[in-house]
Amino acid sequence: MPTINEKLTEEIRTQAKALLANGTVAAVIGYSRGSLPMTVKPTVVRTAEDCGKLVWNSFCVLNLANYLPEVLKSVEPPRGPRDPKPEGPLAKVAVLATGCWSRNIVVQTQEHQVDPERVVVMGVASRGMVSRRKVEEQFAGREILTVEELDHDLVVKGADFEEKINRWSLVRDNCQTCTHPDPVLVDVRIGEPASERKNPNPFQQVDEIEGKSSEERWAWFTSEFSTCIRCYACRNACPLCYCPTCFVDDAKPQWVGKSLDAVDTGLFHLLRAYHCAGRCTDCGACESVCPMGINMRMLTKKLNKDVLNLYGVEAGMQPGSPLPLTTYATNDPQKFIVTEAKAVKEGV
Amino acid sequence: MISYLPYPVRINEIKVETEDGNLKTFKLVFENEAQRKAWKHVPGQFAMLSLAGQGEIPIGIASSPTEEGHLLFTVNRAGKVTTALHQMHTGERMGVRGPLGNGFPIDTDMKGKNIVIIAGGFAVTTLRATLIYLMEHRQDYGKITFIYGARTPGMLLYQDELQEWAKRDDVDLHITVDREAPGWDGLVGFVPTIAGQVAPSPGNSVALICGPPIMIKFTMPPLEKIGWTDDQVYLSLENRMKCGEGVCCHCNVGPTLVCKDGPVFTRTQVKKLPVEY
Amino acid sequence: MTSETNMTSETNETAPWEPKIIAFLCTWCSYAGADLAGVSRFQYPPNIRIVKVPCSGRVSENMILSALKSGADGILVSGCHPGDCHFISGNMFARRRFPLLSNLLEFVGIEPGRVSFSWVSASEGEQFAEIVKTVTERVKALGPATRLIKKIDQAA
Amino acid sequence: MKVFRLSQTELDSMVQGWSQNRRVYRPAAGRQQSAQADCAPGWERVAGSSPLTVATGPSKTSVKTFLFPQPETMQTYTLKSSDPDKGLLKEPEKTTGKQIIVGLRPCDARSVKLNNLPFREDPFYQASLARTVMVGFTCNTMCATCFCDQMGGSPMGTEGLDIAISQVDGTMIAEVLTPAGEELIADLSLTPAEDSDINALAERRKDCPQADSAKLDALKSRDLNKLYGAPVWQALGESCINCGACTFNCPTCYCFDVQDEVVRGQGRRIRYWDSCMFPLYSLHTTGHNPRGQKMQRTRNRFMHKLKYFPDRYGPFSCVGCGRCVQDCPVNIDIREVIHDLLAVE
Repeated sequence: MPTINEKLTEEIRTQAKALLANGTVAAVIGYSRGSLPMTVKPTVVRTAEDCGKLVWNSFCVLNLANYLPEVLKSVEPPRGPRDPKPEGPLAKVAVLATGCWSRNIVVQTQEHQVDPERVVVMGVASRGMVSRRKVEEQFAGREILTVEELDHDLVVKGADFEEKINRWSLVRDNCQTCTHPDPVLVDVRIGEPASERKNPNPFQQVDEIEGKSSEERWAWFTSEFSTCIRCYACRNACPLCYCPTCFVDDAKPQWVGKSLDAVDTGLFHLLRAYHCAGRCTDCGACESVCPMGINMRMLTKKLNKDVLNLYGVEAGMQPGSPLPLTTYATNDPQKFIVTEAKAVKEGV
Repeated sequence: MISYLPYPVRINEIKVETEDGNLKTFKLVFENEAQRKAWKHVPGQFAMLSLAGQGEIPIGIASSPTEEGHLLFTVNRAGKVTTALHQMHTGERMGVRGPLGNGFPIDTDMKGKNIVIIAGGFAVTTLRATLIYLMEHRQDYGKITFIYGARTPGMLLYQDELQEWAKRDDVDLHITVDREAPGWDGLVGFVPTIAGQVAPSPGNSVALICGPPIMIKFTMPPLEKIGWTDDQVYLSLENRMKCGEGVCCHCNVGPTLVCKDGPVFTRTQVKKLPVEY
Repeated sequence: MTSETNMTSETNETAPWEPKIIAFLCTWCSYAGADLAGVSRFQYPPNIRIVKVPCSGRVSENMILSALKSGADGILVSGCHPGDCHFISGNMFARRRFPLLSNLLEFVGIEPGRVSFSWVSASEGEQFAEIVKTVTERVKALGPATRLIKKIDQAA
Repeated sequence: MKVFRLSQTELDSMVQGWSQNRRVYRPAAGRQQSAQADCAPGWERVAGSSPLTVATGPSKTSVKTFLFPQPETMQTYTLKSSDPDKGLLKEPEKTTGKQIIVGLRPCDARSVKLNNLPFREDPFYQASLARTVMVGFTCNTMCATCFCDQMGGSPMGTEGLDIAISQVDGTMIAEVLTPAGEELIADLSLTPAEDSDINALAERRKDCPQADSAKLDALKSRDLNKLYGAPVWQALGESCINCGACTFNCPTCYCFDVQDEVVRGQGRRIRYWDSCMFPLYSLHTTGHNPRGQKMQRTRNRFMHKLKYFPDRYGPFSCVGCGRCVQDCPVNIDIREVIHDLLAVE
């Protein structure tokens, strides 16, 4: 009896093969098997024969939308920076997408990074991706040699142990609190659609931090980001980060110092998160790729909460409408504005 | 042991070289007499110009070792440090670290040979140093041909000196500009074209070529046509650099470090490298 | 812009602490408002250092954080009233962005009141003076800024 | 060479003794929630009396942070106009006093030797090296990501260490290998190892995977341009996201950038880790970038480790610690890259 993931893998291979074989797309962005337990390699498949490489499992934590603009470019005929756009339709690219990844494709479309006409979304409903870090923490000090995935459990094996653990308990925090597991765009459906998840409070972790005093929050912030090594994996894994020159690389003026200074590191994370405001889909790629295990997602999650509360928008959920920070309403809240009337009233 | 500490120098004189004001020559004098005496460089080497609070930049040394007592650097305003440098005044302090790199083979491969110098744009700086050195040691070298082109007459560097050199009969000088310009009665045409017309035969000769990549690319065919080989042609590469001492790896072109193994390479050497410059 | 060198310690170290507040003022309204406050002799605390910007929409998070990093005790961003923007809607976009930034800063432990925003028109000299008083009092109550300020260590 | 027998208690009290008047660092246990203020991420300063144990495999972050600190002050200066020394760069105050690194693995110790090749004339690295004493633990087991034996090291290797501590059948055997190591134990009364201990250690060393680089050494003789043009780079470059997780956790990546920092009139010039994965690394001021494409940067890193560095200095610039394999967000595995390159004719 094949597992859910085996069935999905088979379906992905069949569909990808068909798309490539009949010339609908020139490339498929998916995952292939990794060299270590709990890893997968993002892979671009360009021939029907190579589709057998594609896999699907609970460790597909990187957001494939990240690769989309570049792969789209790679299937265009080569041209210089000043050459005109070639005539006629350009080749298409298929990409696997779960709920959050598809929302990122929507954001990329809204920001004109991706031409939606050229994208074939192979929609997979996400069952929640497993956090490799959570699994490793369960087996602290013991080396994990294989992890086998069943429908609802993981079988973790080492040199001298074998344990079966419930899968959901190891699913990433962002997936556990996710309410939109099903893709918002689907051109080719893989597996069954999932219904919206009810979550009484997706922002619980944020609320907990907000409940602290200013001193406690500062202590949390400085401690959480103190292990950062400035490798920028969080930035580079993010499908929202595509600026040709990142603000950390600006020299005139230089906004952020580049060494391991606590303030510079803090500023980097604050600014990176802020640049994702109104655009972040909480896909969790940043947190999953961090080699030091920093929970930088708390910052973007906080911004997501504010954007939802202030402007009623969740990124990527309304393909037709503009992004929340590229538009405005005449009656936007402005309680934060200092007025002289307030000065008199507060009498500070 | 490497020292990353720049020598303190003062700006003695600033000369605006070109009509667009983007190129200035800085005459630097050492604050410390012992350091001045210890400084020895060969034409083609570079140094790190250091501005406290801004950073360091690798710039070719425009003065010849024979011009004692000061160093000259002609700097194009482009990035953070060069912009700050262009805003400095005479008398202000800065730093120089070097000399760095290998320089042209003035004592080895060039000795006793005919020298052809081909320069385009502001890449002429280290070649100015070379020409002055050669003229000071005139008897050690054969025929000297100096070909130098700029976009417009106003973009030619070292104009006073060019006039001086033109008066000499032991240097074959060819100055050209890209297009006809009012008041210009010299050569008109791109450097490769002029080089094809005036370059001597390759027998017992070496060529030093510095300029934009596109110029170098088009200068080679006319030279090859009259028999020049890659071994006879010296080029100067540039890449982003940080340490200048072959440690930090920024300037690598394949296994070669431009700052340490170069910046001067024969064309044969360059051709063996990946095109990462 | 706000280079780190700007906030040099030329001030007298022994004098009682007075906050330094960086005010990013839109040139069309708030800067003119500040001008009017001066011309009309409305007194306001001398703690603000004005940076003139073309529009409150031009003030980026980079500028605000750079100012904090360089040691500003407070920040005031002020632009035209909604509807009055010289560029039609610059301040409307700013109004969407600013609460997100100030909330985020509070979220990581920057004290509320360090970063303030206001609308001041060219005719509101008195109001400008009042707002500067409010903001200065607030920052004074918080004391010198200690968080997110870059310090460098001179040893290797 | 002196060889001693140690119990856990003796080891603990020895390390605590050192920490009384010297800075002693050890790998942080488990995932570090918060880095210590005076210590690089992934490491902690030994204080108090917690027993010294080190998890299997290399530490989370490499030992290079102690020899090639991130950042390192190169010069200091003032920009205050009132100061006659305005703009004059000066050598920074030298850090003095020994630092003792306890619990590093043979791979990391070997990386210190390898980095010493490009840094042999570097005053800062040499100064750090001179004041660092390394007390390493050899490995009884190799992790699935370890491949030190293939890169010319060995899990029981001692190269680069001052004291090597090995676990043999429940006892610890300390080999004191250098004068710096001897200085550390000079005032201690330790139990000399029995001949049987020494034999058991030699036996263990003989049985463990040996440095065997014959297969990989074949790479060194391959033509540079053929490797450069190998088909493997295209796919690798496509999946690489060009972050610096590999380079910053790599013990043998040693590139640095130099920058000036000024705060309130006081300035310093620092060097800090850079990564050839970043576009800024090779960007010219003109806007031209010799390695403008992602693939070119990915290629440069592997070519540097496996071809450019050996061409220049001899050995590969890799010790097989496996950190990049573990930390790569997209599972680029250097062992697979080597495998693919060996297939290039």
